[in-house]
Amino acid sequence: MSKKAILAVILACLAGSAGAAEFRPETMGVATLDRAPGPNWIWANDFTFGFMPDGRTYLLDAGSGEFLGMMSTGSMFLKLDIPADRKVIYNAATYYERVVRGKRTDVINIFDPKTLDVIGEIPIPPKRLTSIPTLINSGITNDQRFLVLYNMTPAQSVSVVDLANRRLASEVITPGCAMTLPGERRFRMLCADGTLLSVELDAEGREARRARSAPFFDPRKDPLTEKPVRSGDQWWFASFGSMIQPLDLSAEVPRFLPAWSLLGDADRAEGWRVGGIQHLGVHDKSGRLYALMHQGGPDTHKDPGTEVWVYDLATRKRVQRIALRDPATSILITPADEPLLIAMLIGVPNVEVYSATTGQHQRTIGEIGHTVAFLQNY
Amino acid sequence: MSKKAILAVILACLAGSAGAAEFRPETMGVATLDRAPGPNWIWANDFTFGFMPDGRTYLLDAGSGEFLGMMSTGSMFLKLDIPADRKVIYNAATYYERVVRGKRTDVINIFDPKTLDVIGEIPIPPKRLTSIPTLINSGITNDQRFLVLYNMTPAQSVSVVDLANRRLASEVITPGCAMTLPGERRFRMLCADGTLLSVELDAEGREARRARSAPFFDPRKDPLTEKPVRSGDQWWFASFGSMIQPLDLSAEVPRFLPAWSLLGDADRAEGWRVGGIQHLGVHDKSGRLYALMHQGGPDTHKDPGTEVWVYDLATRKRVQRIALRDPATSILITPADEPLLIAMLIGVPNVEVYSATTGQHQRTIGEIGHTVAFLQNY
Amino acid sequence: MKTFDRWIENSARGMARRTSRRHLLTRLGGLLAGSAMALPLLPVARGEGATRVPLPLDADVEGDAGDPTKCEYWRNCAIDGYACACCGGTPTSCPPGSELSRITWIGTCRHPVDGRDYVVSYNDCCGKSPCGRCQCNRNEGDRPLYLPAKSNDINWCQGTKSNIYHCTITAVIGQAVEG
Amino acid sequence: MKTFDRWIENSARGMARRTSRRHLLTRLGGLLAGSAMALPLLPVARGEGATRVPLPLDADVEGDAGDPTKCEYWRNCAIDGYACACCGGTPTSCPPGSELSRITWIGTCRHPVDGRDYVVSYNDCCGKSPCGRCQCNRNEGDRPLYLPAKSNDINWCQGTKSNIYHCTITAVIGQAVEG
Repeated sequence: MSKKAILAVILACLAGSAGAAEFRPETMGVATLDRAPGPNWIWANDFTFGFMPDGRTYLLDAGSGEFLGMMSTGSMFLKLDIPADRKVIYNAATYYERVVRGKRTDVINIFDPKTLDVIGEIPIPPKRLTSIPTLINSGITNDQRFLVLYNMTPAQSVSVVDLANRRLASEVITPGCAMTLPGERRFRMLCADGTLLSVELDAEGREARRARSAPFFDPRKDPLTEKPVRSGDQWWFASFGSMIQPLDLSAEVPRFLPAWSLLGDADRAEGWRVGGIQHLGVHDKSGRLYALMHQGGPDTHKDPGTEVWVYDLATRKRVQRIALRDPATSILITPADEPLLIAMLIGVPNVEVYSATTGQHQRTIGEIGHTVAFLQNY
Repeated sequence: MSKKAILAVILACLAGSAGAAEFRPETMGVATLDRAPGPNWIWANDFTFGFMPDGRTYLLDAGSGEFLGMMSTGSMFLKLDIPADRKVIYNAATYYERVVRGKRTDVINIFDPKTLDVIGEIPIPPKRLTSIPTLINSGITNDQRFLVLYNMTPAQSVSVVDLANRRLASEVITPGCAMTLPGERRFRMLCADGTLLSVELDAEGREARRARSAPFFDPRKDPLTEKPVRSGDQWWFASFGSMIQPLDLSAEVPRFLPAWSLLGDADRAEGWRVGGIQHLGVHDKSGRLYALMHQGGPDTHKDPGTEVWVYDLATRKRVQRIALRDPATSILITPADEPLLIAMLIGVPNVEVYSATTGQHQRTIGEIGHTVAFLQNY
Repeated sequence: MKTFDRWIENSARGMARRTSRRHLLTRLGGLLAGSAMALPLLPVARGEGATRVPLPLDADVEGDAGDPTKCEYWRNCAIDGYACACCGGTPTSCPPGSELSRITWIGTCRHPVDGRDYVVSYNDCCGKSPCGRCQCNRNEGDRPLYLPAKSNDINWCQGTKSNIYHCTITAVIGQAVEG
Repeated sequence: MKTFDRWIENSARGMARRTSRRHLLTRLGGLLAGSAMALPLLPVARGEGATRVPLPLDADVEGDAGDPTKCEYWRNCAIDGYACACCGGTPTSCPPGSELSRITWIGTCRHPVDGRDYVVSYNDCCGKSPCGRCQCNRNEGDRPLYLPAKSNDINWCQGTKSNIYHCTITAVIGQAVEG
C-alpha cells in the first residue's frame, strides 16, 4: 500500500444526492479462459515488424470469430511452442534493457493458458535467430522434455532447453546447418549442401551423437523452402519449383520419400507456383495438403497467393482449387473435422476464414495486429 | 571479437572469377546531422498508442519534406525538452524490464543532436504522468538549469531535475494542481479550482516558496484546456468555449490578461469552436495566433478541426481562415520568417504542410509514424 | 456531438464519424478508487441489501448502442482507448492476463432504453501490449488533465504492477441524478 | 517477376504491385563480412589502386529505378525491409544514431543504364526503432534461411550492440560476372 497510493474519494455531490436510486453496481474482474481450447482456436503471431520490441500473439476462435485474448511475447517474436498437454505455452523472447538498446536478455517465457499471463522464465543464450517466422525456428521434442531453438550470430547452433528442470541443457554447435525440426528426443536441421543433420540427445539434453544424410535435394537447382508443415513425424516441404518433398522423421534414420509436383503441364504453362510466407497446410483426418499458389516467374517465391490448391496425400492428385477472396501470404488449416482455412496477407490486419472443404469464405476477423506472418493451431 | 563472431567469407566462385572488372566499392557509414537546425525543422512525436513501449520522434524538414532521422524515446513517450542552446535533447522515458511488465525504470534520456543517439541518462522517480501528450507535461526553466516534470500516481507532484549536475534535485508535492509551465527558475501549475500555483526554486532545485493565485477561470463553467502555446513567457490557453486566456508569466507574480473570444456571433451561430489535441499555434514575428476550428456541439473539444483561423494578437481580430485539405487534430506553426503550418490527424501517418501566411497546401510527408499527437519546433 | 472513433480504421474510410448528441452531467464523475478488498467503492448511495434497479439488457437496445464491441455502445460515451469487449474481455471484465486498475475516471451515460443516466467507471486494464481493437474516443463530460477525475486523456493504469495500457472496461456502478 | 513492396501502404491501395523481370545470378551472393577495421571485405576481385569502373549516376536513370526512396530503385532488387534513404540515411549510409551491421547478405542487381550486374551489399542499420518508411520486399536471388548468405528473411542486425532492426542500405561493392 505504500507504493500504490490508493485514494478513497467519494464525490460530495453524489454522496449527498438524496434522489439517488438504489442500484447494485456491477462487479469488475479479470476474465480467464476456463474452456478447453476448441479445434478452431488459432494463434495469430504478430512479429510487429515496425514496432519490433512489442511482439504479441492473438488467440482467436476462427469458428466463431471471437477474439479470446493475447499474450505479449517480447522483441522480435517468432512463434509459440505448445507442449502436447497444453498445460503451459512457451515462447523464446528477447528483451533489451532500454527497449531498443542496452543489455540483451533472452528467455523462454512460460505462459499459463488459462490466464494468458507469464508464470515463469527460463534464461537462454542471447543468440536466437531472428527472422521472418517459420514453424522450424524452434520446437519441442516428441517426448516433451526439451525445447530446441535455432541460433545464428552468425555462428549456427541450437539451444537445448530442459523443460522439466526449466534450465538450459546444452548448446549444440551446428555449422552449415539451420533451423530445427524436433523428433522423439532429437532434432534435425537443413544444411546448406542439401543434406539433413540429425542430432540425438541424451537424457540430459546433451548431444549424444549426430549423423548427416546424403543430399536429398539440390539447393542450387531447386531449393526447398524452410516453410514445411508437419503431421506428427511426417513433414512436407515445398520447393521453389513447386515440388513437394515428404520426409518421414519418425525413426532415427530419416526417410526421404519421393518428391512430387504440385503442378501439371497446364498449370506450368499458366505460370502457377507455390509462394508466400507460410504457404503449406495439412489436414490429418482427411489426408489433404493445401498449397498457396500464385502466377509468377522466378523470384516470386514470397509473393502472395491468390488460390489455395488442395491435394489428396494418398493419391498426390489435386482435388480442389479454392479461389481466395483476397491475396494471402500465410495459410493455416485447423484440425477440426470440418477444417477451416485461415488466410492472412502480411500488413493487412484481417484474418480471413474459409471452409477448407467447400472453400467458401465464412468471415473476416478484423483489427488483428500489425504484421501477422505465422499462424498456429492451438 | 569473442562475442561478435565475425566471419571472413570470400565466395569461391567470385574470388576465382577471372573476368571480374576492377571496381572501387562504395564506402558505407553512418550519417550525422552536421547542419544547424533550420527554421522549418520539426519533431513529430509518436506516442505509438497501439505499440506503447516503442515510442519515437521523427525529425523532419517541413520546408523540403526531408526525413532527417528519428530517436527512440521509450515507453509511453510524451515530448522532447530542448534546451535553448540545443546542444543536447532530453526526454522523460519509461522502461520496463520485459517491455510491458517487470521492473519500471524512469530516466531522462540525453540525446546528441548530431548523432541522434543517447549519450546519457538521469534517473528520475517512476511517477511521471502518462497521457495524451501536451506542451506542459514537462519543460526546462528559463535559466536552463532545471527540467520540471509532472507526476501523477495518482498523487500529484513535480520532479525537478538538475540538468547541470545530471541528477534529481527534488520532488515538489503539489496536491490539486497539475501540469507544469516553466518560468525563470520556477514553474506554474493549473489547479482544479481554477487557480495557478507558482513554485519558486532555490539554487539546488528545491522548493523555495509557493504562491497560489486567485481563481482566474471557472473550470465548471468554461474550463481552459491544458493545451496552451507559448512565446517566451507569454502563454495562451483556449477554453472549451473558444475563449483565449493570455497569461504573462515573466515575473514572479503572474499576470492574467483579459480573455477574448475566437468567435463572432456569426461563427457561434454556425457552431464553430476550437478543438483537437494540439489546437493552438503562435508565430512570434508576425504576432499571429492560430486556432484549429471545427463545427460541433458540446463535448466535441477533441474533435478534428477542418479550418485554422488566424488572429492578430495585437488587435485580437481574425485576419484569415485557412481551410485544411484534410481534418487535423494537431497543428504547429514554424518560427520561420515565412512560417509553415503543420497539420496532422492522429492515426493518419501524413504530415500536411501548408504556408501559414497564404494557407496554401505545400506538401504531404507520408509514412510518419503510428499516432503522432504532439508536434514540436526544433 | 461528433465523436471520432477508431482513428486508424476511420482514416481509411475517410473519417466516418458518428453522431450521438446529448448534454452532459457536469456534476458527476470523480476520482473513483477502491481498496483491493472492497471494489468498487461507490460514489453513489447504496446499501448491501438494496433493491436492485434493473439495468435494461443490452439485448433490448437497438443497433450499435447495444453492442459492446461498437464505439456507439451506450456505455462508451466517455471512453478513450480500446474497448475490452473486443479484446477478450467484456464491459465489466479485463481480458485474460491483464490487471484491472482500481484508479479510474467516471463518465455519465444516458441509457437509450430507459432514458436514465448511469455512472460508468472507465477502468483501464493494464500490463500487456495495447490491444489495438475497437479504438474509441468519445468525450461526453471529459475535462482537462488538471481535473483528473474527469479526464480520459490520462493513462489510468496507475497503482498496477505495470502502467502499460491494454484496454478499458465500462462498468455501471450507479445511477446518476441530475440536479 | 512480381514484388510486393510496402505491405501496408499497398494493402490500402489494393496491393498495387510492381513488375521488374529478369533472371537472377544464382552464382553470386554470399555471407559478406568485414572486420571493423577494413570494411568491406570484398567478394570481388579488386586492387587498391584499381581503375575505377564508374557506376552510372542515379540521375541518369529514368524513373523510379533511379530514386533511392522507391522500392523500384535498381539496387533494391533483393531488399526486404525499410530503405534507409527514406529514414535519414542514403543507399550507403545508415541514418544518424543507428549502427551499421558488418554482417550481411548480398544481391546482384542489373543496372538499368549500363546493363551490367552489380553486387549489392544489403547491410542492416541497427539499434533504434524500425524506421517504418519505404517498406520494400523484392527477392531476386533470395534463398532460404539455411543458405544464410543469400537470405533476406534473416534479421542481419548481428554483431551489433543491439539487434533491433532500423533499416537497410544498398551499397554497391563490386561488379558481377556471369559465367
